[in-house]
Amino acid sequence: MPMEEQMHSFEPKIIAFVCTWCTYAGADLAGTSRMQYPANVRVLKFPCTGRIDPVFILKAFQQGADGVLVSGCHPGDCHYIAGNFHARRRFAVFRKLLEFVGVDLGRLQFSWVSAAEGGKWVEMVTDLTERVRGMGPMRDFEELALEEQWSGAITTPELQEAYDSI
Amino acid sequence: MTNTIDTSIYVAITEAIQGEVRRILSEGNVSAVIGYAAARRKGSAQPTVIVQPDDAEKLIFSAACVNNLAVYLTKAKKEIPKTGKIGIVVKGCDLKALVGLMGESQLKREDLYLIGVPCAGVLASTAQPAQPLTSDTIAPKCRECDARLPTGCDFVPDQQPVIPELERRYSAEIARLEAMPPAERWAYWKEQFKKCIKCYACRQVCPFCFCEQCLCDRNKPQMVETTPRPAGNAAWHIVRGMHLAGRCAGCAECERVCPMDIPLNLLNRKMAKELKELYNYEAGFEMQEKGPLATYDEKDDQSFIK
Amino acid sequence: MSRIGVFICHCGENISRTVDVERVAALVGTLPGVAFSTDYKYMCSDPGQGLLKKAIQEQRLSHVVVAACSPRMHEKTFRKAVESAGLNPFLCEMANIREHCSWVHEDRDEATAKAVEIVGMMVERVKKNRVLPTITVPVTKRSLVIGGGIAGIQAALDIADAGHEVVLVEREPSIGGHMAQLSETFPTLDCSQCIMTPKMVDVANHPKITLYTYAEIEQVEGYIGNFQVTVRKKARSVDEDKCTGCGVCMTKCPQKKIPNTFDRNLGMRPAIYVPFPQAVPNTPVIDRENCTKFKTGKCGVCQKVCGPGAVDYEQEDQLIVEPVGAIVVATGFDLYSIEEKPKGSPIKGYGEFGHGKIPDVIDGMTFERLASASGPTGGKILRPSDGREPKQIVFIQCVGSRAREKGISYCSKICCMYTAKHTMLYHHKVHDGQAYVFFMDARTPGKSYDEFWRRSIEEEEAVYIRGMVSRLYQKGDKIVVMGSDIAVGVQVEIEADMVVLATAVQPQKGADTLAQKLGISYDKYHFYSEAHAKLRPVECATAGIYLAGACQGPKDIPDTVSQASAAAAKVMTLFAKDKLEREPIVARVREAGCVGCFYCQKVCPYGAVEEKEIRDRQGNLVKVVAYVNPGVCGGCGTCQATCPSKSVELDGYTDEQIVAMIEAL
Amino acid sequence: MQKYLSQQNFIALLSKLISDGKRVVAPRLDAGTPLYGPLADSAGIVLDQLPRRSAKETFFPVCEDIMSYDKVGQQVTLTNVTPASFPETILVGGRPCDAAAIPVLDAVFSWDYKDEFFLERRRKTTIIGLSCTQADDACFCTAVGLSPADHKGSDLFLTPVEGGGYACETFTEKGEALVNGNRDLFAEPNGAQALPPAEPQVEKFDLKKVKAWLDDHFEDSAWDGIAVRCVGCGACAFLCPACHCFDIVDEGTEKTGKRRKCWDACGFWKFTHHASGHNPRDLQPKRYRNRIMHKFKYYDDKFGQTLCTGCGRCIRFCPVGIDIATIVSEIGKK
Repeated sequence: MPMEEQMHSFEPKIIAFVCTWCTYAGADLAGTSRMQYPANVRVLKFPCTGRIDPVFILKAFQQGADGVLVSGCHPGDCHYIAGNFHARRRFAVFRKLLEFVGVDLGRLQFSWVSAAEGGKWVEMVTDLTERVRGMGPMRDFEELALEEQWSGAITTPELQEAYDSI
Repeated sequence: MTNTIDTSIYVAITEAIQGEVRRILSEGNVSAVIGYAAARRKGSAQPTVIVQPDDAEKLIFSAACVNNLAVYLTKAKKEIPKTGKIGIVVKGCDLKALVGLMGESQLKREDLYLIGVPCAGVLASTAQPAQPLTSDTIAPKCRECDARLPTGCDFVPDQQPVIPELERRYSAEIARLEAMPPAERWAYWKEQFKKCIKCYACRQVCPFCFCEQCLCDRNKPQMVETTPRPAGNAAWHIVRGMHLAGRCAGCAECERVCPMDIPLNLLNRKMAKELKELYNYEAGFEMQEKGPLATYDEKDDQSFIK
Repeated sequence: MSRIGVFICHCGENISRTVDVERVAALVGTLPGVAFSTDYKYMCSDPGQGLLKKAIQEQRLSHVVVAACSPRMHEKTFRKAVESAGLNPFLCEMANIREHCSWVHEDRDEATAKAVEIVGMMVERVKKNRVLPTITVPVTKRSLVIGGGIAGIQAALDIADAGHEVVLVEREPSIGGHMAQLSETFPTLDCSQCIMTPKMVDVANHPKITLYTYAEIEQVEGYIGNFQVTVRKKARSVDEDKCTGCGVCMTKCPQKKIPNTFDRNLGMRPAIYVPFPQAVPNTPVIDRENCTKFKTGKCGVCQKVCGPGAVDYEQEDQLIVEPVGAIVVATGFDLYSIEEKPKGSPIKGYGEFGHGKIPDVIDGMTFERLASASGPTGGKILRPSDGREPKQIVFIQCVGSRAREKGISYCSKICCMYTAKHTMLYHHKVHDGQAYVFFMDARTPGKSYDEFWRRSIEEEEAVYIRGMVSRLYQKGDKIVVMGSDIAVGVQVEIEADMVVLATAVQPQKGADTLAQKLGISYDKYHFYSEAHAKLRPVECATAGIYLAGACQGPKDIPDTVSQASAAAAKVMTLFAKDKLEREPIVARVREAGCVGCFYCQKVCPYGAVEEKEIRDRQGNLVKVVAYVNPGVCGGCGTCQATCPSKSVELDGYTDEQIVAMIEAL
Repeated sequence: MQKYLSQQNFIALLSKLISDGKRVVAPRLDAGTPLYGPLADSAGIVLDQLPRRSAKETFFPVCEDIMSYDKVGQQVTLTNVTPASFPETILVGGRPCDAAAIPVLDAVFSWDYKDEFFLERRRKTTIIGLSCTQADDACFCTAVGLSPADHKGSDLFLTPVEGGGYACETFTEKGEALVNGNRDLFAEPNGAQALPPAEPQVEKFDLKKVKAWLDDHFEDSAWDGIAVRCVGCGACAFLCPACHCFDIVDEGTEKTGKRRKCWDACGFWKFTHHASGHNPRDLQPKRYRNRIMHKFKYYDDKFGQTLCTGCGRCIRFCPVGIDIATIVSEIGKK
């Protein structure tokens, strides 16, 4: 398949980590308002962005996410007073770390989407989906997961084929 | 050009340490002292714990005294009894870790007797213990040291280290990596992380890895793959980098002990650089009740958030 | 091995129109651990819930996933159903395939595939759900009401009449709020003061009500049933216990040139004052900013003339801590000002209406003061500029409201009715005058409302012009109002003596700051958010905090009073129990792994983390670990994300549950 | 059989083996670190440094899959890894201390349970050993009864000679087959003098006395002094040519995953951590004691061999300078 066509037919997997009070509610509002957006996003609900561990983002990429969206309440709106402020620092630092090990930050989006911003939710999901579609599949972690220490690698073509087909 | 670094003060420092330790042990000020002693290999030194005043003469300080002894005070190390006041020999870089540990409720200043060492630098992990300290054999962390004279200690030998200006390798290497496109950086780290065998020497020598049960040893759920495969290795080092962000003060023990030569301190220095830029925070200078990731400012940068 | 039951709801056609629910049920049925999978038209209906309960018992289900609408809608419903079938409610999860799937996607295949994944994710999650026991906490049967307008007064009286103590906090020196400023009220035109003042007096005399006026909320700690509220009682400079309310101080005060804000700055008041004659409490307050004694140190007249010696210049702000179990927020509204663009506000403003520049362009509240018998003109409608009676008066509706381009897109709800009332009051007082009203639509739903509005046109001869005013300007002593009558399609120009703007209703200034203290959410205009727009309109999402009146959204008096009574009823429901069951979504410390770094304590927004000593059998201290007080924990989970060894876990959102979801992808 | 292999032909031999589709494992630089690994190109071989990890991973990988599982519907499919698929391998440049460890490991992997993964790799691998001409003060092969010129474990052994090239000697059929299959590259011995072997400085241990003391001193206060500084990492065990503990870990998701076998180390706190929460080796000296006991007593008890070949890696790379040579030598003097 030509590269371009491949890009076009590629359906990115987007994982969204959202807080229940603002962004989840915002996504609900997008639903109640019957707004339309790409079906690529899977939403994981947290009580608060403060609960979102950076490891989850890493894990999402390892599990094949092509893009990750982290979204919560606007500053000052946190249902838990300050969870989003803590999250803001945590992610400001974590994204720098990911960037430094070579993860393209185009795949990782942070946003504040309030319960009233159904439209913004749609915009965030659509933008990230389209951007990641343009960037192509996230191969870094997938390829890494297939790599073995040389001594443990099984190199015969038959086995490789068997593994590939799994 | 190779410049020899003057370590002649280490002789006087050794004598001063011996004298002070003999005094505090015999006067009963402390129950034990953690310091360095000479070992079998030529020029080598190793950590030691002494409790008898007469053993004070075993203590030395030389360019081979590379360890950060603070690790022996953490909860992860149960072997050294934590009863009574404990004396410890610290370089400036080691002291920063102690300061951090105090801020994290792991140590109390009043339980410690700090013997500070004016330090002209120690040997790099690539050097043999018998090699003289030069601009080539000096540890990379010493090239950018800003704490040659430890402050706030109970005892510091009256010596002044003299050190030539040396090229700052971490800063240069971070800048080199930052200038790469992401894919190239990824390739660089992949090659490094692939070598990792999960011996956890980095974790075990780290003063801040004081958790009794490491997140990365957990299997319910398995947050990080525990096997020493490239995927699990990368995840481990990323998670560790995040956990040390805002805490690591750069003793570089992880990098020194890595038998696979993975430049681990680069990750930590990069994080330190970011924390300085984002929150004007530097670990280890003064005891802080809350590290940069345990607090926030309503006006924190959020330019990365839409 | 889990025996999970999955129930896919059609939601009538809301889900099944775009999602092939039968296919989802079939595919999900093959997932490891799923023992039963079915679809049904309305899962939330009685038969739907019956189906769920029957399946739990007959199929011996261990966990349940209901794929339907948002958990924000029906999680409680299904958890309750699951509980009644004998399972722990927290073994039930909802998969949102309506708001997050069928309503936002059109392609049936895509939506179906997504629904399968969403349900699959929740199946993996629910496997890791643990039985969570309900947590009970004691209830302090005292209530705090914030705001002493009609909403706060009504709520306070209702709760106090039920026998519970109430602490009522009002920012101004007197209770009464905006209603005390009104002349007459629609749709019956009874005098506002006449119906309001008895209630104010009731509050003052009620044995169960503690009233703090000239006071603000400093800090709120705790949680439902157990709040600790710190009230800042500002220095009044007058001892309330000693003051008899004789008023001599006010008459003798040499400084009498302070604009009277209660009268919308139409009259003047002294530096020691009560906002209005019927004020409750009838204790004056010294306006320290304008008092000569406080400004220069010289004067002290009021102290000298005060018989009981109540004037106290040394008085300081007092901080009073009140333990309460519930909070009613009734902070009311403010009026949109077109004079200037408020700082930091998204509102653009109306420069063209000349409010603040042309003295005879006034807002509706100012008109109320002019029309009020106790107002600055004794109830005569007179122009602020020259005191003449206006013979031609123009009312402009929707100033600020329903104007997206100006920043406020909502309808202020009360203006149509009060403008109709204003035309009547005007016509009753200025018999030869003519009132014109520029309006967009007339919105008059409500008992006897439309009849009232019609009366203003049909009996009181107000001329209603459908259209907006484009410009107005001063011409001699007249104000030329230019607008269009879109009904007939002509330009209209009226030379008016006075213009009254029906400015929009907005939340009180500082509503956001108070919300942050309370930990409640608010919308982009800073109106407070109710937990559910339809089904929980008086409760905040934060348990134990209730809303009454216009702080939640524009409301007229009958609606405000209804909501206040509803909020009071909610408080009484809460107080009907001695102990409260709370959702067990709280953090728990795994002591074996805790190293006592207390990062959790540093980040906890609730101060729920305490230190706990672990001792061996001989009593030797082994270590000090963190302990989370389940009563205080708010359940945000920030502690867990921060804990380096993950030794603190938030029940209901454990790492295992989340990782299972990620791995299901 | 004795032969001479010129330096040029040595490289040619490697190239030929590689082009024949054999896996040629030899020391080379991996991101700057000398490690054994498959050579892509014969020019990549690095013989002047002791590889950081031992050669054991050729037979006993750092981590390997042993099985995979897949769940589809209610069906679980298990797929075994077939050792038959392991490639034929030539291990080149194995140091005497590394090569000698392989027969030691044979004992444990073919004892009551035949570890098919180890044994199949072993069967398919030919070891070309290389004599050492340099040693540092951490080397102590001579102290455990080996030598820098010891051919133990090698199928074919190379000794560098004056004037370049290697004197070759075969010790097994595999070694002979290798020479016979590449006859044109091997010449008859040219009589050149072998380069002098390295001379490790550690005095020979009295292994009998060491064992005798260990037999009686499971409980002894000396252990505290020996290992109080140990920080509990696995560097020594992982670099060791003879340490062979492994863990079996399942990694994956609910739907698919692998069962993996990977290196483990008795220095880890988790190594003996019971499900109950109890840990019989609760403190580091107890864990370090196990390391010494296993090497110099238990393995001897069971297989009559010492589980140490004196490579010195654990001394060089111990983060806290623990020196097994000193410890064992002191035990021998007790």
